[in-house]
Amino acid sequence: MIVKIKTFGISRDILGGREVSMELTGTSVGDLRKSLSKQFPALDKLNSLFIAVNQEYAPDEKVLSATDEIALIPPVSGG
Amino acid sequence: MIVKIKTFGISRDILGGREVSMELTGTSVGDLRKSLSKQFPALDKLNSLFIAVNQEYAPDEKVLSATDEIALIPPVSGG
Amino acid sequence: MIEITEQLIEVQKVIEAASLKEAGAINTFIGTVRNHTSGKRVIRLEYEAYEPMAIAEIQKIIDRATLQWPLTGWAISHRIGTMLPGEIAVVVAVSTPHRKDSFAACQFIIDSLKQTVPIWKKEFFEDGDQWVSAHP
Amino acid sequence: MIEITEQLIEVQKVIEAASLKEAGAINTFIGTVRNHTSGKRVIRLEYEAYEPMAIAEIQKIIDRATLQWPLTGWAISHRIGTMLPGEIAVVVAVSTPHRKDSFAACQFIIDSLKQTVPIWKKEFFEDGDQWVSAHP
Repeated sequence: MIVKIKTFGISRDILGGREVSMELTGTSVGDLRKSLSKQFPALDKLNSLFIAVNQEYAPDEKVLSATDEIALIPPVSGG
Repeated sequence: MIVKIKTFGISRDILGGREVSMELTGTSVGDLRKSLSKQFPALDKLNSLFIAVNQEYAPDEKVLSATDEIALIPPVSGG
Repeated sequence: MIEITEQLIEVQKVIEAASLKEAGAINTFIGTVRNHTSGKRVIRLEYEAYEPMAIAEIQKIIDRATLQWPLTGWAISHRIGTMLPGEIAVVVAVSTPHRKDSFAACQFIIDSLKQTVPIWKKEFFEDGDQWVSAHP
Repeated sequence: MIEITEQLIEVQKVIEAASLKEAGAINTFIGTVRNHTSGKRVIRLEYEAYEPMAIAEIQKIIDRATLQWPLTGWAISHRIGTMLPGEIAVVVAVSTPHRKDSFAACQFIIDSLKQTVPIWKKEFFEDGDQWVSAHP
């Protein structure tokens, strides 16, 4: 499955674009994490990395579909 | 000694004036309390009554002089 | 800035008086006149202050706050005279480098102000009036 | 009111959006851009937000606050885009019947906002830049 990933903050610098398409092995958020980690090892150096699906923080177990809005949430620093 | 006493809040209603002169038996804030209590028993019904001397809260031991600025401080309710 | 005034309090002015470019955090407390007390409708209030002593007592509170928190600025404005429900009676603003301190210092100042500063309010109802907190 | 804006935040407007005649107490937190971080001078900042999710997360925080405190009003405005030191990045205002609740609720909201709301800031120094909190 190919998913589109929105990027923000430092994750945009690491992935190199506002929206990046990735071929996913597996179907869960956890699988996406593994693919990201392999392709962009700099992500592992962040304080944290959450994945949002349809604008909600998603657990690793969550199963993805091709139409989901997926976004990387590196450590937030608002306020 | 005759002292002038400024009144505020409910103490003004009880003493009946913005500034009241009183003949004082004794010289301390504690003596003033006793005189006030005798002459204006309604003061004893208040939640609290502090006496300020020269714009500072004064303990009962404080000795008064005729030129001191004396004020009654019934329970405050600012804010 | 310490201000006791019969005029409407301008919140923005108080906040600006407490602000500093280096601050980072500004906490502001606004106390307004409630329109009821113990179920009775409040028509209006009268506030009075023993002004020079009130200013001196507020200054003491600020001095104590300054010992406990790294205040970069502060301002307190208290209104006196006749007030209507909804109107602003008091504004406290403090600035500090970090937000936690701004909350703690502002709360300390308003809590202390209500305990020690010689200001009194009288509530007027449809059927009478009372000096607040005077009696048990 | 929840607002994410590229414009200067008008504090007065946020306070008014949170106010209610019945309130009694209004607490406001203002976060400004500090002019230095770890001893380095900050020239400017860039804030960005994942806007729809940021608004949804702020709404969740408000919902949680509403369960804990009797909020009579609230308003949150967060600025994004380019900001200079001294400028206001965020304003949170809440009103409650009693003052203690106004402090607790406002602090809860700003603390939570900093933990969960997808907004990021990048600091620019004379000799470089960094995404705040990204790395250990």
